[in-house]
Amino acid sequence: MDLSVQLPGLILKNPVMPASGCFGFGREYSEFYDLSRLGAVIMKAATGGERYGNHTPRVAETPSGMLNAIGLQNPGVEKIIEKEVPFLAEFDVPVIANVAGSTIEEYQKVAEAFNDTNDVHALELNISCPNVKEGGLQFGTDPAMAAEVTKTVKRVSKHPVYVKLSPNVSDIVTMAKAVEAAGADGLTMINTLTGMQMHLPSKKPLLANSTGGLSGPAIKPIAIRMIYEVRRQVAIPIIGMGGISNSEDVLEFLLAGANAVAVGTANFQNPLVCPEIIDQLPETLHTYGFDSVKAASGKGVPVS
Amino acid sequence: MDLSVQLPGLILKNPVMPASGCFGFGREYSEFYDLSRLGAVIMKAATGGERYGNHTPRVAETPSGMLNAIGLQNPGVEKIIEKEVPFLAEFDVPVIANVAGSTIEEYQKVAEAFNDTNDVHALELNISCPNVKEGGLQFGTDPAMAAEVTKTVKRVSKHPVYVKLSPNVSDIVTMAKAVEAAGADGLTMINTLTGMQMHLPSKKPLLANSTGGLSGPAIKPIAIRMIYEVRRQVAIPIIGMGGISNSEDVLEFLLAGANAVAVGTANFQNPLVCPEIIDQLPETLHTYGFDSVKAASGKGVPVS
Amino acid sequence: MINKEKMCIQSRQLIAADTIEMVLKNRRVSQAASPGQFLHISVPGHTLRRPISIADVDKDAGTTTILFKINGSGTERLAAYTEEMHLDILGPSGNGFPTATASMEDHTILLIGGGIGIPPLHYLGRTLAEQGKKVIAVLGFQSKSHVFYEKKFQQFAETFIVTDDGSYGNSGLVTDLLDDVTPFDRYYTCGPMPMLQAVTSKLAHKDGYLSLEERMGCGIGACFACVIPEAGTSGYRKICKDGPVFQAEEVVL
Amino acid sequence: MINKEKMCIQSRQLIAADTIEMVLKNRRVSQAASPGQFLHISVPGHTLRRPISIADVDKDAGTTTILFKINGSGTERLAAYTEEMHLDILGPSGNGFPTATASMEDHTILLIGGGIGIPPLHYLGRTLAEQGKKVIAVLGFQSKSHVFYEKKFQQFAETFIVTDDGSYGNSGLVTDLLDDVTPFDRYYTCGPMPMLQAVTSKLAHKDGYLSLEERMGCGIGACFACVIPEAGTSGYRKICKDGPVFQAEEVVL
Ligand SMILES: Cc1cc2nc3c(=O)[nH]c(=O)nc-3n(C[C@H](O)[C@H](O)[C@H](O)COP(=O)(O)OP(=O)(O)OC[C@H]3O[C@@H](n4cnc5c(N)ncnc54)[C@H](O)[C@@H]3O)c2cc1C
Ligand SMILES: Cc1cc2nc3c(=O)[nH]c(=O)nc-3n(C[C@H](O)[C@H](O)[C@H](O)COP(=O)(O)OP(=O)(O)OC[C@H]3O[C@@H](n4cnc5c(N)ncnc54)[C@H](O)[C@@H]3O)c2cc1C
Ligand SMILES: Cc1cc2nc3c(=O)[nH]c(=O)nc-3n(C[C@H](O)[C@H](O)[C@H](O)COP(=O)(O)O)c2cc1C
Ligand SMILES: Cc1cc2nc3c(=O)[nH]c(=O)nc-3n(C[C@H](O)[C@H](O)[C@H](O)COP(=O)(O)O)c2cc1C
Ligand code: FES
Ligand code: FES
Repeated sequence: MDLSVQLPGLILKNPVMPASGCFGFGREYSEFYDLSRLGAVIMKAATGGERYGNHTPRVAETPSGMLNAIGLQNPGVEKIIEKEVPFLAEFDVPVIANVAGSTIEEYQKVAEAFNDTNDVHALELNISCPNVKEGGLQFGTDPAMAAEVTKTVKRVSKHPVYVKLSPNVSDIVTMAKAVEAAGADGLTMINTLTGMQMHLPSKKPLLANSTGGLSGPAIKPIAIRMIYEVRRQVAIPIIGMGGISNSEDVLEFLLAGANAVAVGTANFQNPLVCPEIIDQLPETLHTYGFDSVKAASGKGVPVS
Repeated sequence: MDLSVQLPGLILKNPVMPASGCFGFGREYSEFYDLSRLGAVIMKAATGGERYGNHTPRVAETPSGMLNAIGLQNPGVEKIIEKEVPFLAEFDVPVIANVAGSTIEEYQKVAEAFNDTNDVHALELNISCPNVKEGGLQFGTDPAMAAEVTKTVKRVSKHPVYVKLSPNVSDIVTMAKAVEAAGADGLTMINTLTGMQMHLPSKKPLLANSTGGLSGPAIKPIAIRMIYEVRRQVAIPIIGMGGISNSEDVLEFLLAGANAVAVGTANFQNPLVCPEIIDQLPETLHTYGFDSVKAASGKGVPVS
Repeated sequence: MINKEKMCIQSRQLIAADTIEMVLKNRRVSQAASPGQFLHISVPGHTLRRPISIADVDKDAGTTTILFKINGSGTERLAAYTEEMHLDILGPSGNGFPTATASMEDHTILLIGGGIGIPPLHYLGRTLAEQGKKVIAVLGFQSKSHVFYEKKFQQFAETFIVTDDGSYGNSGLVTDLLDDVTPFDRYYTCGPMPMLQAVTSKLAHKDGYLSLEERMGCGIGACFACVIPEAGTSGYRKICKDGPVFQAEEVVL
Repeated sequence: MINKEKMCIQSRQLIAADTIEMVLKNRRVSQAASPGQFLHISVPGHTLRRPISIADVDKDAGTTTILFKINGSGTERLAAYTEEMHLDILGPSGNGFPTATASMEDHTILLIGGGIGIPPLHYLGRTLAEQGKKVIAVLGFQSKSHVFYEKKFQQFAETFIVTDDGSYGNSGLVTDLLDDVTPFDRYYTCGPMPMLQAVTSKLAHKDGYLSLEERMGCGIGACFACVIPEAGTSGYRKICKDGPVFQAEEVVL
């Protein structure tokens, strides 16, 4: 069974990678299994400087999902390149850096900083984080701004650029087309949906940040729909995510048009979920009549 | 414990009503309990003429939710007024008619038709149905179109008009403000999120219509967030819905800014869910320190 | 009249590959049930109930028997229920097979069942036999390990078993056998859609009834999830409420 | 080293109002566990695991004891588990209380626990007493029906019980008693945040350790859900990995 996938900048031995922010920089999960088994690793967001993020509570549980409002806590791009990338470079696994910022200048600065390392193989442009007050989500909901930040980063970066789309939009296809036209090498989708939970005893929003990003199986039907819609109109590769927790879910994303997938929330339930999915995938593909990941990708999307 | 709520056109003995499309025209549920126990009844969508709707399968199960693509099947507004409204008029319960259409003219025609009956007490303008090819969702995602259809219906209708908002938008507050400015008497929110499920054996979307509307507990955090955001900036009353299945959920919606609530998908799991929630509500309100529904409404929203 | 009821599992057993039989106790349900009706069963952790046909009823004992195949996550969860646990059901639901009203000239009845469409035909056949009809049953299964209820059918019907792979009984499809059976007055059928289409087109000239399946929302007629086009009109029928049993010419398959 | 493990429930009992004690068998976990660490427990139908402290360990028997209060839907589901069933856990997790490394001058130890913060202090106190320390325990509960483990604490500690409503032991808050206890060299505390704040400010001059709670995502240090500001820096500590136990001056409450 051929699980391999080739994407701009990324030679993946299998299509399964942890999603940004759900895997830190890999250290903790490396105590559970050899990270070389993964298709790739997407690191936690990097911003220009160190960020503390939001107050706690930062997470809440919801039916078949969770809310998070971490607020892009990270040590800043310099420290990530100095301390975290070398750790991941010890494994035989491509590394994708998640690039965040509040301004176009900050996105540019972070992207430029990653030019200093060859141990990062692609950038994931996070224009869709709902948990920061400025920037982030606006870039993710306005096609012109999304295109502009994509262009800027493409101009300065030596790495292929994947743009991470926000599902909090009326029209996902317009967003996808805008960043494709701006030169994106690929898309990752979807980020979280903005949600909230009220805490009855305190009569206030449970999260200190009030709103948070909804992830997990609850959002899977929205992710599948958006990927399917985008796949029909956009040619660049898609790394799909949103609620994946087993190999059937992976196949569902592949059929809807994803070329590879990322697993986020499910890591919290089961730290071994990524290697377990990778182990199950050949049998699942075989059951439904496929002999490779590539053969399944896009098979559910009518040629238009 | 005072459960009553007064809204434009509606004197509710309690804040709980079944959501449109999940309760037909009440006949089936009337075999389970006396509909007079409900705060109100929202009928299935009415269109100008009879509609058959989409092909089957029309529903799919998702984690903590479901997808539906009924496609507004209904006998047409004339037959509804002739055959269904009189049945509901036998109960001591306010009736809200859900008005749908593909064109502004159709919305106008349906709204005018409801002027012929005094047994309907308010209209719910369904500008947000994701399951019909034309109309519906466009009205729900473009503030100018939403305002126009609201104005038209307000001009011709003798009944108060509640506009049902779609969550498939980048900016729910702009939509809410647009219809408030256009004269809406209230809002109902949220309708379903557009989603999809792939059917692995057939390698195609499971629903015949490909996409469907996601409802149930999975979407509750999105509903709560949108109601909270809208409540901070809009004055007209809100009937909240999206994943409610017990009295704690009702209180969560009230705290986030809803004045009353509707229950949809949960009726399928438990046909008695509405009266059960109504029975539990006094104790839940009491536990969290409220002596009426009105006292709880909006209590979780900071005055801005 | 449908009610929401608790039914206590009196016995539970694996009777064929992936196929569970459960005997459920609840006097109200068993008193009201007629052949072809179904139970709409709640499964914890699942939004939608699962419709499962009534396979037999013992009105004296106050029990109702169901048979189901493990087909996905809901039936898998249901299969994990053990004796003494309770199921939350709506039922008995839908309109079943006409039996008492069947015209008295129908002396010989043919039952044609495929796979997990066979259970409702069991209760039906037993009821018709008790009314003095001659009953013939043609039952199709995937393979030998999936065969169930052969002996039970033999108690009231001349029974023919067909398997897709020929590992038991005749090899092939149920329709292959239809030419060989005794002449009959009326047929009743339940099974996968391709089988129903083959059967109804082959027996187009005959008086027949079919039981249909569709994905359901409410299961009581309120949500319009389970409609099927009505033959000869622009209208529709609801499988959960008007059906699941329809006259063969009544609906468009 | 945290592992994903199955633990078999050897006994399960209600030991106070809404409070369940479970003894869980798994030799690897019990061998590795130290006081103040926790288990991160998977609950079916729930996205996030539940962190529950280790209340006792029997290294010979290979068992670990936990005590939890039914607080919401997850602990309610957990409470429905019965003997012989297995829990899926990550653990032992986090950094516990310093014991072996405690300086030898600390002769007298004060434990201050509130409600469901008391369980980790039990295993800690027993361990310190075995090391020859004198242990004093001040334990606060809501009311008489919530009191648990009084006798167990008495086996190794001079034990004072306080209830909010005075229905058992002294009436009031644990901090009301702190002036009355024998002089001590070091304190360890766990309980609700307001109690921790009161205790640490009252005992600001003393050497102390606290165990903190926060809503967790991963429970292993990867997601940044459970941070607390570090005192005197712009940095932070992770409760799940660096904690849940911190020196009182190390973090900002
Ligand atoms: C009137 C009627 C009577 C039935 N009688 C029986 C019976 O006696 N024994 C038996 O084994 N099966 C019977 N079925 C089919 C049975 O309902 C499905 O196999 C079952 O719902 C599948 O659930 P799952 O959780 O295993 O599958 P999943 O795929 O997890 O189910 C997901 C959703 O799809 C629905 N669904 C999936 N397959 C079907 C189907 N074939 N028909 C209707 N809904 C479906 C489920 O109800 C659920 O809502 C009957 C169906 C109907 C409509
Ligand atoms: C390190 C640590 C040790 C703990 N030890 C114990 C113990 O020994 N005994 C005990 O009874 N309780 C203990 N708790 C608290 C326990 O984790 C919560 O009571 C429990 O998670 C609540 O879950 P629920 O399903 O009942 O509540 P829900 O409200 O349904 O939980 C929803 C979400 O909130 C989280 N949550 C809710 N309350 C808390 C809380 N106080 N702390 C952390 N997360 C919370 C849950 O983990 C879950 O993710 C400990 C917490 C931590 C962080
Ligand atoms: C705790 C948490 C933190 C996250 N942090 C980031 C982040 O830093 N950058 C980013 O692009 N996405 C972040 N995400 C979004 C995920 O990468 C992913 O897009 C989303 O969770 C959907 O996938 P899932 O349902 O599998 O979790 C975060 C998600 C979670 C749950
Ligand atoms: C089967 C089904 C049919 C629906 N039909 C309609 C409809 O005709 N008109 C409408 O405005 N909303 C319709 N809705 C949306 C519901 O009224 C409600 O807004 C939504 O389902 C969210 O609430 P819930 O999560 O409680 O179901 C339908 C929902 C379902 C599940
Ligand atoms: S399932 Fe709702 S009408 Fe049949
Ligand atoms: S819970 Fe994830 S870092 Fe602590």
